[in-house]
Amino acid sequence: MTQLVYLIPLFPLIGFLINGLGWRTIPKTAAGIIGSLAILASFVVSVGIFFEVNSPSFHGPVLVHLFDFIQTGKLYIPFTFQVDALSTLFLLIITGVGFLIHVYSTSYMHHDEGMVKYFAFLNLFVFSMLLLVLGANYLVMFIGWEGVGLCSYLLIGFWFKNRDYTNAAKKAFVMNRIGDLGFLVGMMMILFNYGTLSYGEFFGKLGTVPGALGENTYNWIAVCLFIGAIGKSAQIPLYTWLPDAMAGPTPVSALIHAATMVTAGIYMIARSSVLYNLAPFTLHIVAIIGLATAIFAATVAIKQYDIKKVLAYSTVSQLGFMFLALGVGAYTTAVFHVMTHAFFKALLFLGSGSVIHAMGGEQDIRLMGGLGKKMRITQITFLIGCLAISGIPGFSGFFSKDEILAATYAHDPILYYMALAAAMMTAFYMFRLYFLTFTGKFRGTHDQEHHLHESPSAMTIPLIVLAILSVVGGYVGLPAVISEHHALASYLSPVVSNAGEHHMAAGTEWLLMGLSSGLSVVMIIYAFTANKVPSFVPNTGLAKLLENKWYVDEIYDAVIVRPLAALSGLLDKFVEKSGIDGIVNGVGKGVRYGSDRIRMLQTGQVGFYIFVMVLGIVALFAITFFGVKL
Amino acid sequence: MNILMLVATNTPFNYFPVVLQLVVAVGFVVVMMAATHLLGPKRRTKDKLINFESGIPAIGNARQPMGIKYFLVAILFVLFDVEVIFFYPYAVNFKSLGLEGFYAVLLFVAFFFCGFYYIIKKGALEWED
Amino acid sequence: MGIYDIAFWILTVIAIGCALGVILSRNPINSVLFLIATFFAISGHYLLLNAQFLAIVNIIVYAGAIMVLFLFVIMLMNLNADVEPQKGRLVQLAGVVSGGALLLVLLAALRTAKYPTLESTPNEIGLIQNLGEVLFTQYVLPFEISSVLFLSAMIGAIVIGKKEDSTHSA
Amino acid sequence: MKAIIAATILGIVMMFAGLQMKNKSSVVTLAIVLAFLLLGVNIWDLVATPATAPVGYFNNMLRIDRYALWFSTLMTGVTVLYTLLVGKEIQKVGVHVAEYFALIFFILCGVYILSCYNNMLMLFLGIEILSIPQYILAGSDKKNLKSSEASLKYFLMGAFSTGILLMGITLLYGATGSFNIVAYSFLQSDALNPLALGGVIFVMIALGFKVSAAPMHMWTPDVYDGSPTPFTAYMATVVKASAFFAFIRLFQVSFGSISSQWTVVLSVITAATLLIGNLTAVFQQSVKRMLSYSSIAQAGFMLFAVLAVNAVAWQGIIIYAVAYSIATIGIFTVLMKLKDYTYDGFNGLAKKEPLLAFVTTIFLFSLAGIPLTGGFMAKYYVIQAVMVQNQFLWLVIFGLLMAAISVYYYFRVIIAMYFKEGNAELHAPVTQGEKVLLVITCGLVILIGIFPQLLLSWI
Amino acid sequence: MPILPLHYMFLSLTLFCIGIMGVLIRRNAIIIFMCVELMLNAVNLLMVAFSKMYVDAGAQVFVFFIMVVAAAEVAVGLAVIVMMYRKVHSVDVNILNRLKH
Repeated sequence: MTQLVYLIPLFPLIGFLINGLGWRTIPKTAAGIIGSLAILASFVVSVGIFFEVNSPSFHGPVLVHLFDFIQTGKLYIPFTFQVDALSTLFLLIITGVGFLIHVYSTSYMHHDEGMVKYFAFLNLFVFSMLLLVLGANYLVMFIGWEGVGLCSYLLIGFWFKNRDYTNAAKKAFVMNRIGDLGFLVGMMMILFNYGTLSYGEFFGKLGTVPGALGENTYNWIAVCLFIGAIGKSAQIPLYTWLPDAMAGPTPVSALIHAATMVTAGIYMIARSSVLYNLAPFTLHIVAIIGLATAIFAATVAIKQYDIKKVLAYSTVSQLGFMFLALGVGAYTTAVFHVMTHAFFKALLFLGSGSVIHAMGGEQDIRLMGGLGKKMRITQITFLIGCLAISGIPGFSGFFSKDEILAATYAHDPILYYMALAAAMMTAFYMFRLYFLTFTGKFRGTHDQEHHLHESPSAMTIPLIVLAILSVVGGYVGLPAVISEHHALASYLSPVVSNAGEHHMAAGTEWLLMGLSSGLSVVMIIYAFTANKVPSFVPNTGLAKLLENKWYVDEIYDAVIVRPLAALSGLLDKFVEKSGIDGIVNGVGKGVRYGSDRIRMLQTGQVGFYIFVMVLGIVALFAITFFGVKL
Repeated sequence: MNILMLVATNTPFNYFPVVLQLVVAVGFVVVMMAATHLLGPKRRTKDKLINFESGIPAIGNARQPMGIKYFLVAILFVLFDVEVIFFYPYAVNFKSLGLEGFYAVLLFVAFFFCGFYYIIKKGALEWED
Repeated sequence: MGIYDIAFWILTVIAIGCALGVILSRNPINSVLFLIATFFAISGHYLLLNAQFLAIVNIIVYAGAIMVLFLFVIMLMNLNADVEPQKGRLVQLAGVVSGGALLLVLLAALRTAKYPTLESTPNEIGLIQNLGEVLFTQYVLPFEISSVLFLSAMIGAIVIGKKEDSTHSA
Repeated sequence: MKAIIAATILGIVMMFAGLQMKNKSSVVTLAIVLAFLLLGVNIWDLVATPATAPVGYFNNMLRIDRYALWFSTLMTGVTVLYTLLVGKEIQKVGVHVAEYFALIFFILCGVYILSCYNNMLMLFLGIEILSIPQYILAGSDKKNLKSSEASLKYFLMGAFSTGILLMGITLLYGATGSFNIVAYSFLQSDALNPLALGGVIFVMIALGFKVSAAPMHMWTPDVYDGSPTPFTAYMATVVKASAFFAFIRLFQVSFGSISSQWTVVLSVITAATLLIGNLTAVFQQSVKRMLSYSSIAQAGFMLFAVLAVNAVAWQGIIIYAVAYSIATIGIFTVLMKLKDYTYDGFNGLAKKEPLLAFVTTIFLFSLAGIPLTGGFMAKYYVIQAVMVQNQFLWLVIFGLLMAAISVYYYFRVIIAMYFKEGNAELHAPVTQGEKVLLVITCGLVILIGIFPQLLLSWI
Repeated sequence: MPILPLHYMFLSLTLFCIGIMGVLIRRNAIIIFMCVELMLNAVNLLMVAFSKMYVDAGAQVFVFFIMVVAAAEVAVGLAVIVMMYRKVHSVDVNILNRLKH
């Protein structure tokens, strides 16, 4: 079965070719079916491979050699796929969630005239993503890496006509290029020091062959690769493209900007865990950047009013959690969170898509409210998603997030408390979103209210499936106090395992779990009271009642919410708009300025051209004969 | 043929007669011009120095640009003139180079005749427009 | 100082002086005449160096054909000192300074160059017979190839130099 | 070897064809047939020459090895593609259509000489045979003042660089007493005669001029911009590539043993070329002019191969030459279809001619070095060649940075085609045949990107 | 003081640089081209000096080819200059500035 792995990316590629070549002739419905079937076929093969990989008879990674890619002198880079526990897990996530999103899209995009093109791009994206995770060396990974970036760029700009996409797409592109540069340089350094790019050989040589820079080699390579991960996975400082990328269609946000592509950075680091274990300094940086991103993005999310923006910042924040897990050496935990996050965040995005669909394109949550009455399924599934992401016991997010928190606590309690604060904010802003959208009174126009309806079954069924997954998905990794057997960890153990197993006292672990889930519940209740009434709508009776009843709200408001909101605004305004965007724009401006100056050298005067050439000759002679040897 | 005879000698001083002849030739011209200049009477008046064109005041420069067709012929002349470089050495070594050299020159000349034929057909050497 | 040396220095002074004349005289016709004089001086050097045939060819081809073509074009265009465009002082200064800097750098760099000694005894290599021998044995390929160059130049003369008329061309 | 003769004869055939054939399109057809014929001769050469040690011809004036044969054949192949794609556009330049093709065949003759020269005289003649037809082609659009200007500028600077090249050759001769390029390989790095080093630098500058390396690049934008577009396409591809091949041939075969003396200077040139090419391209408004700056930038990458004195560099330069030439000819083909050469001229092309827009996108991907296109592989190989050398890591990183900038200006075209509203105006509707050809070209670009071994395993 | 190759080299380099200076300070395209010819002649002179030094006729044959190429270049170059002159009635290179930036 594993030898058939090439089929997995082949199906989406065929889908892309069919839809891409025949985009003017293929009817919309057929395009949707072709696109979805291609992913379904890949999913079926993935499941088959998963069972084989999961069976006890499976030993070590299987390398499937497709063809010779590069062959120069000593260097040999084949185009090879690697099937092991890690890649198979990602295969399942990508094809499984991807299939559901494709099905969802058949309905969501049906009114769009570019639907065939849309499916072509989406299939191309899945193809690239599969290349990324299947590659047996960094070069193939890089090819997939560039491919997904490209598709994301194309899909962000998909609705270019009616959206101010240009800046968003451009920003996404510039930031990803910065990251790619890091990845490339990292690759070059690996090649330079170890003469290979394939995982097996590289990891084998790591401990034994010293690099050109001695011990620092590991750190340099690890940092460069991490820069790549920062760009792709939207971490500080290269995260601002992700919220802007919400300009694309919502299923795209679900697939690319929540479930799959943005987790490529985590995949890369988990894949290179051997390297990172040798580079503790870099791991420290990873942890700090992850934590900073988690807190920062959560803060910003609190004040957002665009339903997709909230989810986008929450994605950034959750990615931060994953990097935190990587940083403390809990690689399997990070992968675990990738998986659960793929379920519930895809669910949330698709739910929000369903809402936007019903609202006729409106995304401002201040103009929603009370949608639950009209859209029961969306409401319930969305609620499940919120519960999962908030870490309420019993839902998948609880297990993975708790594992991250526990690992962090074992690593450094200070980091733990900060992470806990971020987790609390998560619960708050998610339920703020939920309450503002689905409960209370409808605050939109009359026309919109009339238009409200539950989405068709092609959209609700994926929601239901994802909701189920969001609940049960966590049970593959039960906390140590409940079960000795961590299914996911033992499954992944041949490829990656957590750096140091911290065995905490059962009491401590119970305490941590209780603390986080208890605080989450508190935050949810608080969100309920605080957000019953959006700021510009007169208070309704119930809210007033609640307000009077729990006088403590004012105190909360003054002590926590106001400063937090102010901070959020401040961060949004200064750090993001003028700081990071400023730097990115500044680099752009610098290049343009330099371009303009150098351009002026081209005076059109042939005499001047020769003059420059003569000066060049003088300079080159001077360097050669009288210059210091560089 | 006398140039070739001269070339067939081998020290710079065999060229002394040439230099002498050059000096005499140039010197004659210089002496004659200087003599007319120095000996001839000079009466420079304004009227005498201006051009006389049937009493009409001269406008602009007397020389007019020549037609482009002469120029084309001049260019082609240079191209064919340069063959001298190759043909003198061949002529001198005609015997010793034998057939092989002959074929080499034949090929070269064939290329040149192709060019020549082309030029004539294109009408580049026609004086009349 | 032997007669060789005297001849060398005289010819050198003439060559450099006339070369300066080429670039400094305002009237293009004078420039051409100075350049021809330079070529004569260089031919004189060729004679000193036992390159008799080259000395003759240099005069026939360069002074006789190429420079006459230049002269012809200049007269064709009726260029003289009055219409000669002049660069600004600053630009000229920059040109002279950078050219001078190049000369200095080159001289300084190549000052220590190593050579075999110059054979002072006259040799036969510059004789036409000798050159013909070498040209038609060792250098026969470049000889043939150069005809391609001439063909290109002929096409160039036709394509660029000829007035456009559609009767003759496809 | 046979190819040199064949190219000359076919050039003459084209000259005479111009006298006989009155119909422009039949001249083009004849040229295409002859180009195929020439490709056949090249392949014959390739097959007939045993893959043993290189052989010297004509008193070692030429030295034929596998690289040379393959390079000649591939460049002829690119020329065939060029005549197929661009042939129709050449008709529109002027009345002397047959002569233009004759000059292109003569240029090919120069290309063959440069791919296998073994003597500085052949290098010199090859460079001139390459250049003189270009001066003519640049000025062939006689109605257009820009074309004449380009021609004159190119000519004046080209003649100047010829002087530099000859000075270099003379100094090298002074140091060694030979014009044979193999003789220079006995130069020793310690106690190197300054004459030889001076000669190396002069030759480097002159060849740098031909490949438009900074600071000798300044003719490139003006000449490429002013020349008739079909000829710009040829100058920027085959001509430039073969100048590079000549460059790498000389500097590997002859000066490899003294590489420590010149690599530093060349690395400075490379960095300057990358910087100027990429940075200046950003601000351009005309796609044609942008492409000429981009060709400077690409030259910067090709210089990597010259910098690395090893076998990988040969493969790198060949694959770079092919990938870059094909993609560039493709883009120029599309460009010539458009009325407006500015970025705005591309607005909305995807709506109007989706296929045209798609192939352009692939070509631009290749130039930008996006994976799975030929351009990526090409960049990979030349960078790899430098990496193997264990030197100039800073230059590699700088190059990658510049490659990141290059994506900006290439993608501006893609944005214009796909994301901007507009009505890209075409001269004439694109025919089915042209579409098929463009798709094949595009397929070649991708094929090289995925299976470079198909090409390289032969070389 | 005997005449050394060094003398010839200095003479040749001086002529070469005078040619370069001429290219830089003149605006007349024809004069610029003549200065290039001066550069070529400087090279020829040096080549002949080295030929004598090594007692090798090859260098003199090389000079033949330099002359041949110069002739071909002159033919094409003057044709281009004349074409330009017919359009703008000037040979001033400074007015060639339609192509820039």
